[in-house]
Amino acid sequence: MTANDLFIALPELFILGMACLIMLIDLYLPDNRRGIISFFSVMTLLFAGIMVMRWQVADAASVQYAFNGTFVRDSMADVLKLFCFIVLAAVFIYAKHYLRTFNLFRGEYYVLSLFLLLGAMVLISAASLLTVYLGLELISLSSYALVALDRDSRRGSEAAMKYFVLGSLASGLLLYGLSMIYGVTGSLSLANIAETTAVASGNITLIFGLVFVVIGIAFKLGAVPFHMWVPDVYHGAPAAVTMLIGSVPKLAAFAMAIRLLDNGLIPLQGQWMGMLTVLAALSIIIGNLVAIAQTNLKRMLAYSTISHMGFMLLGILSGTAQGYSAAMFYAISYAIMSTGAFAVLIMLSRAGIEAENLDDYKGLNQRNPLLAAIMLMLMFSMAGIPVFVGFFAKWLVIQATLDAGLLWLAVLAVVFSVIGAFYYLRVVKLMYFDEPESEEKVTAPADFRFVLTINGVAQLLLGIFANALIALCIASF
Amino acid sequence: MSAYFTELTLAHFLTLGAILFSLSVAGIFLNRKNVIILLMAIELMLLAVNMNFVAFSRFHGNADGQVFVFFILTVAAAEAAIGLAILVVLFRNRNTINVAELDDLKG
Amino acid sequence: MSVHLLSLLIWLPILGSLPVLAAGEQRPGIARILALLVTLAALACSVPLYTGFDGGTADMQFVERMPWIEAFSIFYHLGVDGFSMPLILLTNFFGVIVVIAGWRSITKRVHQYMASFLILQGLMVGVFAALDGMLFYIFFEAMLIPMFLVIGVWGGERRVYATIKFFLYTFLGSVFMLVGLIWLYLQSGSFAILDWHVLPLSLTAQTWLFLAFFTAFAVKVPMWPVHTWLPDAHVEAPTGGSVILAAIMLKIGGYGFLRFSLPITPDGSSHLDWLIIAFSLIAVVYIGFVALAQSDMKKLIAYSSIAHMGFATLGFFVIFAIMRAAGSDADQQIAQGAALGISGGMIQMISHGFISGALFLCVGVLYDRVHSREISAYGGVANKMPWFAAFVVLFFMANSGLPGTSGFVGEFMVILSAFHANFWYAALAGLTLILGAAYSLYLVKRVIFGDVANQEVAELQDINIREGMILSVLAIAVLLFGIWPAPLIELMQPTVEQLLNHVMQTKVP
Amino acid sequence: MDIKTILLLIPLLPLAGSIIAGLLRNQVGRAGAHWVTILGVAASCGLSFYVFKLIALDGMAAINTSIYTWALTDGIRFEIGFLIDSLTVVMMVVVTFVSLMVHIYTIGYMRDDPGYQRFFSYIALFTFSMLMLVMSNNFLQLFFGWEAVGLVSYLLIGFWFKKESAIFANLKAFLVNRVGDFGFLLGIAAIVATFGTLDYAETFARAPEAVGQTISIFPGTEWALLTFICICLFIGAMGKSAQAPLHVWLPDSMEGPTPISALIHAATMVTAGIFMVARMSPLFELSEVALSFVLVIGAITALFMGLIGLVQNDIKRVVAYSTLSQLGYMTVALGASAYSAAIFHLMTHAFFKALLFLGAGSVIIAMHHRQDMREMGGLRKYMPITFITAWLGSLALMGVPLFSGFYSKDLIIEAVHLAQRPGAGFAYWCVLIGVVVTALYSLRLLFLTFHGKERMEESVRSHLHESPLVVTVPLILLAVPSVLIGYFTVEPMLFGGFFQDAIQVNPNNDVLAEIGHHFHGPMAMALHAFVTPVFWLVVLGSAAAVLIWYWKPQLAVWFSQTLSPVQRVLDKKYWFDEAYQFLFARGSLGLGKSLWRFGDAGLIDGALVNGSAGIIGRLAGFFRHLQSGYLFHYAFVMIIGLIVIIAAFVIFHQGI
Repeated sequence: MTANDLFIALPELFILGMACLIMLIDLYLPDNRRGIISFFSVMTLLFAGIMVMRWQVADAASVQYAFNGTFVRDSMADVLKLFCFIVLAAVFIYAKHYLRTFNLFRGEYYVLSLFLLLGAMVLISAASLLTVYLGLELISLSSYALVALDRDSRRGSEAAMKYFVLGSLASGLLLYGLSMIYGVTGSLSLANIAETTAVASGNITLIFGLVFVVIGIAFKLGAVPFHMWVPDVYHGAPAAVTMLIGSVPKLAAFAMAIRLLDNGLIPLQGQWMGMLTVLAALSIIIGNLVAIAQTNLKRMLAYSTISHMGFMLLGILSGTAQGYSAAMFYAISYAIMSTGAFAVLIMLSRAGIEAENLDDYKGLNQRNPLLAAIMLMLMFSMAGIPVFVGFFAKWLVIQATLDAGLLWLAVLAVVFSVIGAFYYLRVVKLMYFDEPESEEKVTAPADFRFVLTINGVAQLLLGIFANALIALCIASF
Repeated sequence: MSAYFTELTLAHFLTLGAILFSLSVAGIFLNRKNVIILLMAIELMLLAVNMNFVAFSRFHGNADGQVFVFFILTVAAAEAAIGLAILVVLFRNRNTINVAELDDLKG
Repeated sequence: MSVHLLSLLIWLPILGSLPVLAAGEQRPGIARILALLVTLAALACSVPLYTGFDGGTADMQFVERMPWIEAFSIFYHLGVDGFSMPLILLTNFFGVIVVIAGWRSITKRVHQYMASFLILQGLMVGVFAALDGMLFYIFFEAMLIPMFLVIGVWGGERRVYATIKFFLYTFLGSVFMLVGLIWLYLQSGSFAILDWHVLPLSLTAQTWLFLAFFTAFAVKVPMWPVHTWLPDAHVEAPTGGSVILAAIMLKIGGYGFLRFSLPITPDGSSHLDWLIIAFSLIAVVYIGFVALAQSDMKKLIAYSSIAHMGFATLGFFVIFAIMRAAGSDADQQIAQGAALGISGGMIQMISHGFISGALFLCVGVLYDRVHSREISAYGGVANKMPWFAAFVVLFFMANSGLPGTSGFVGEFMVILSAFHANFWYAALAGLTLILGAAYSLYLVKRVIFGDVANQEVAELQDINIREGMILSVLAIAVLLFGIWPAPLIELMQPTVEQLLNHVMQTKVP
Repeated sequence: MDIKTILLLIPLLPLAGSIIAGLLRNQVGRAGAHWVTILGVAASCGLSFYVFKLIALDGMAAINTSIYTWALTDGIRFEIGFLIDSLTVVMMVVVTFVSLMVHIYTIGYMRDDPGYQRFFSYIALFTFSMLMLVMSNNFLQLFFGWEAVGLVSYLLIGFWFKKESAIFANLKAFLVNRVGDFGFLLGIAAIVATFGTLDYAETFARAPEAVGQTISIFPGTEWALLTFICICLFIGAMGKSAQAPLHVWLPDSMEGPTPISALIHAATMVTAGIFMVARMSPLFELSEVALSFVLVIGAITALFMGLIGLVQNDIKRVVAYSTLSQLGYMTVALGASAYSAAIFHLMTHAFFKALLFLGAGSVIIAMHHRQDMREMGGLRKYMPITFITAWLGSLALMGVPLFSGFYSKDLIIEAVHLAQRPGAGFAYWCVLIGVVVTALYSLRLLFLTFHGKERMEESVRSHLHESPLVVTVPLILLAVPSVLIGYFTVEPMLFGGFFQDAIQVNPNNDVLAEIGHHFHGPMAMALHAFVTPVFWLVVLGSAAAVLIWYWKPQLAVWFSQTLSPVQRVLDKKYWFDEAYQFLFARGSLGLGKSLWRFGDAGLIDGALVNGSAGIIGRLAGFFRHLQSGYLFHYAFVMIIGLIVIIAAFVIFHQGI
């Protein structure tokens, strides 16, 4: 372990240090001064971002390994981390308002979130089965705790328990798969695994290992049939936590898929492509169908997440650089969309009651036109209507699918995106076509509204100027 | 009498691992009573995995697997801790740890 | 003549919607005036488009091209030819009409109403001007959003059903086109429509592509049997919405056939032309009868729109039948008949724009006063509103294809062209002479003529200056294009001929 | 002023008048409206006479000139232009003169109608349209005029739009005409497809090429192309000129004000079909079949419509049915290739039928808009001028020697007699019997109206008086030509080769030329009449009429009882209206409703659109319940997933 190793992992170490520091500060902080915690956390992200940026400005293309090749930083890692920071910063600002209104405003949220972020970063930069596992568990454990953040909530604790059990089961399955892969290849380093499997592909143990690994990934993404936890957790967790779980971990999960399947098991592409195809198709179908039947916005968004993850898999399964970049674009744009959507939900929530029933959105346009307009953009973006970023994401993954020669899958995807459009339209309908039930003004702190506005307009700008982000994603592979 | 019954090979360890693993999995979805049993099943599953890793590590003659095992053990501890914490919260809120009664969230 | 004229025409209304929105709900007057100014400015800006247009060439004009998404060679590529230019003018013309039409009748959230229409106008111009497949699709889809809101917010009782039906119907149609566009890109490595025109494709590929485009444009036109969204949308939409829907949006389907289906998949088109011809003729006859049975004025006009758009599609696709039917003196006959068909179809679209727009405005005039679209709620309107009655009779006569009105020109040319192909095409299409007159005048008889039917009608006031102005402008347009369509037709001749020459060669490698 | 300008002015002056009277109705006022239109029509009438002089008397060559290019697509050019030859000028003179008379007459007839200006605007517009029709040199403009006169007729029949019957009649008229136009348009389309032009001259020049060409309507059946074209065109004529079975609109059109019945539904518009066929003689001459078709249709109309006239009691309807029957005569003439005779009868008929209508109108004014002849009688002493002119008109209609009608009708019958083509024999008998019928209903009208005892109620009788000058003057002005024009023009028009540049007749069809061989001047013809059957048929008919309706009115009653079945058939007008009402009006409405219910609402919307939406909804509900909320189910699903995937590999990927 050299100084260079530390230098390469500097952002991670910084986050770790700050997380601990903030935990300490929190101990000695009187309740009325808690605002400083969120400020610190955001600053942390800012500096971490600067640290990451330095490679992007220096030599983006280079690939550096650390800690005996268990940790890697490359362009993809940088970009994903950067977006983790951006999204998490927004989440922090939204969350502050939420935690205040539900008087959950204690340091844990920020500390756990930062640890979750750390896990995500480790997973993103993982170059060995070990780091993959550690990152994954760090994410999972933090999120179990976060889901149970509201100690007095029945739903919260039930969701936490379900998440915990299923999550552990999933990581158990993943580990079992990892052990088999290790058994066949005799190495934990993904690079070596790739070399060995290139010759040893066809080994039945390897295939079994692959199956378990794919299931582990599918669980983290929430792909059907390993999606059962998603609706309940999204629904049960406090909105601020749901928002978090919907954003950063998805980026990490994408990275996990790339690291394991592409960096490690690319010789088995023929095998995992088939599995991912099935998972993607099922996710798109079930996700969109069941979302239609929902009356609770959080559950609806949960199912929409499932279908979105299905779309993202379309990009990955093609196994080409173009497909990966498409999936990456999809993951990033999705993280931004869902964060925005939950932010709107938070802004509408009144003390003690989350605005999770669709009827709470009736006539929003009269109560707060700007907020309604932002939600409109988010919904159409999720539905994949031009010119919002969501459309470009769908376009790219469908292009990848066609490129991989899976016409039927592409057609299925677009058809179900039409069916899916229905439940997004329903939200717009409630906001614009119906009369409001309560006349009370919807308000939030200035910083909240500011970030939310940016978040909404971003849907439009990232669409009109999609070129930059697309280029970034393509450059990452 | 094949070698299988005479001397101890990698296959035996793997089989044992597999059996343990299957037991734990079965434990997770067959048990409809008590959440604590779930926690135990999870621990068992991790142990099954450990068995695999150790066996493979010995088979390959490199230490990576055993290192991995140490990490798994650590994580397992943390996991158990969190699991129990959640369990406590759960019990406080609902006065039951019966799996079959955890169905507020559905549909 | 600015090089960025088209960009101006697209972005002026879209950006112009921001100040209108800024006017806010409390100051509807300002919103109205701002909107009017923007649309007038757009109209003024489209004058150089006409004056600067070179009618002697089929090349794209006012071309703008700059890279947009390099990675997939997508360009912000605009340009107009003889097909798109008139339609852009039509769009900007109706932009003004709609603002004035909604001047008084819209009282709820005026600023959002006006803004939606401004955005819609810009997007529609974009659709006609786009020369890049992806750009076209983006405008084509984005258009749905403002229209969705217009119908849903300012519409009638069943507006939600109607608008969601409208949205999903059209969306479903267009996603297949999206797949087709992406497939074309993967084949050609370019999103430029003009590159696709010269891209050789196997017959199978062309057939599938043709079907992909067909789903998108047939829904938009709309053609039987995917037309059922239109009556609902029209009935529920506010007057302005119906006008834009009928006058411009339907044309986008027809335009798509000219810009995509025919040139990109000529062999596929000639392989499946029977499908479109059959649907078009069904539209003319079947829908003609259905229109006769309507009791709701807007529904009747909506159905008549479907029947009239049937002529456009018939004109576009009858050309292959002509080629097959042409005997000894082939080339002369083909040139004749086919050119008649395509120009006839285009004229039909433009004239239908004016007429149907005018008809919906007329219904709007009545609706503003009596708040009913039911035919049975009226009768003897002529007694109270003589000037209005005159306009209504004129427009319905135009609708039934009376010579001297623009409604005649397109139908006449298409029927002549159809006869080149087959007697029965012409005969069935010709039935519109009877059916069109039947449903148009039957409505006139029940609404306009007769003795004063009830108290509401007795209290009717004749049209005011504002309404009179709009209707007279439209009336003049309808008569002008009826008496002297030559300028319009000559404008698009080179484009028509070039399209024909292009379509006549096979693209199968 | 060069000739082109004059030709332009002829239609445009009435148009200008119409626009001023229509759009500026409030500015110009009532007087202004009738002055501006009358001046316009008068001027165009004068110019028409001038052009007539140039062409007919000074023997100026036919003018074929183009005004502007309507449209131009590659390979075909649509032009608007004028073709002025002997045929055109005759029509122009007739149209403008009758129109002028009607304009003047209207001042009196519509004196206190609220829609005064509107009315003048309409009839001026009609004059414009009709002139465009007759002056056209191409099919496009012909079709324009054709439909435009239809439009004006629609507006005028429905002029009193409060009357339910009126707006029913005008809708009916327009639609029936559209049925004809449907055929007409197909004919035009066929011409364009065949000759690639819409210009008369070119078409006629190239017509002979088309001989022998065929068109296949129904697979396997080949029709001669020209026959097809001609029959299509003639279907158009059947609509406009109200030939059976498309005649049903004309009697109803009497709902319009009387001047309209005179102008449009007697003198001019309804003769457009006759004019058109004559104009197309170069085409028709090439198709024997088409001509036979024309002949038969005409004969049927001539006889059977006349018969209906016998039982009508509405004074205007009697005249209307006589119009139908006379139109039948003209059509017969066309069918016999005696085009000139048809035009000649068209001209004479225009004058005396306009006269009769205006006379009837005058009576109606006096009767305070009562039209039932059973309430009239003995009017002769109250309104002498009307009485005399009506008699003159009727004599001309009956074809009494020396009256204009005599020459035209006698020649038609003669022509049919000589015609060789299939159907001629049948037609000959029809027209002969028609003569008797004509005499019967004409005299019946006169006797019931002007003679016998006065059956009107007191209130009406007390106000009976002759109509004002604006009414009587046109009557007199029309009476003159009704009596004399035949005598003076029969020789030049029919045997002077007057129409030779306009009408082409195949030499071996040229029956008129044959008649011409033993024609020795009008007087000789009149004298010779006494030895022809036609004359004695007139006498027979007249005698019967005098007997039945003048001397022994009770005979009429006796007849109607004994012949009640016949009476009933005629009253019901052979049930044409009922049949059409049932078949087309109600039929198409029902068809539309059912297509809508079952096709649109039921199948497409109900089953496909909403149906699929419903299915999706149900699926959603189903899948939703898989999310049971039980932890062990969730775990179970995951394990199932695992097992399925592994199984899939074990089964499908043996190779690996």
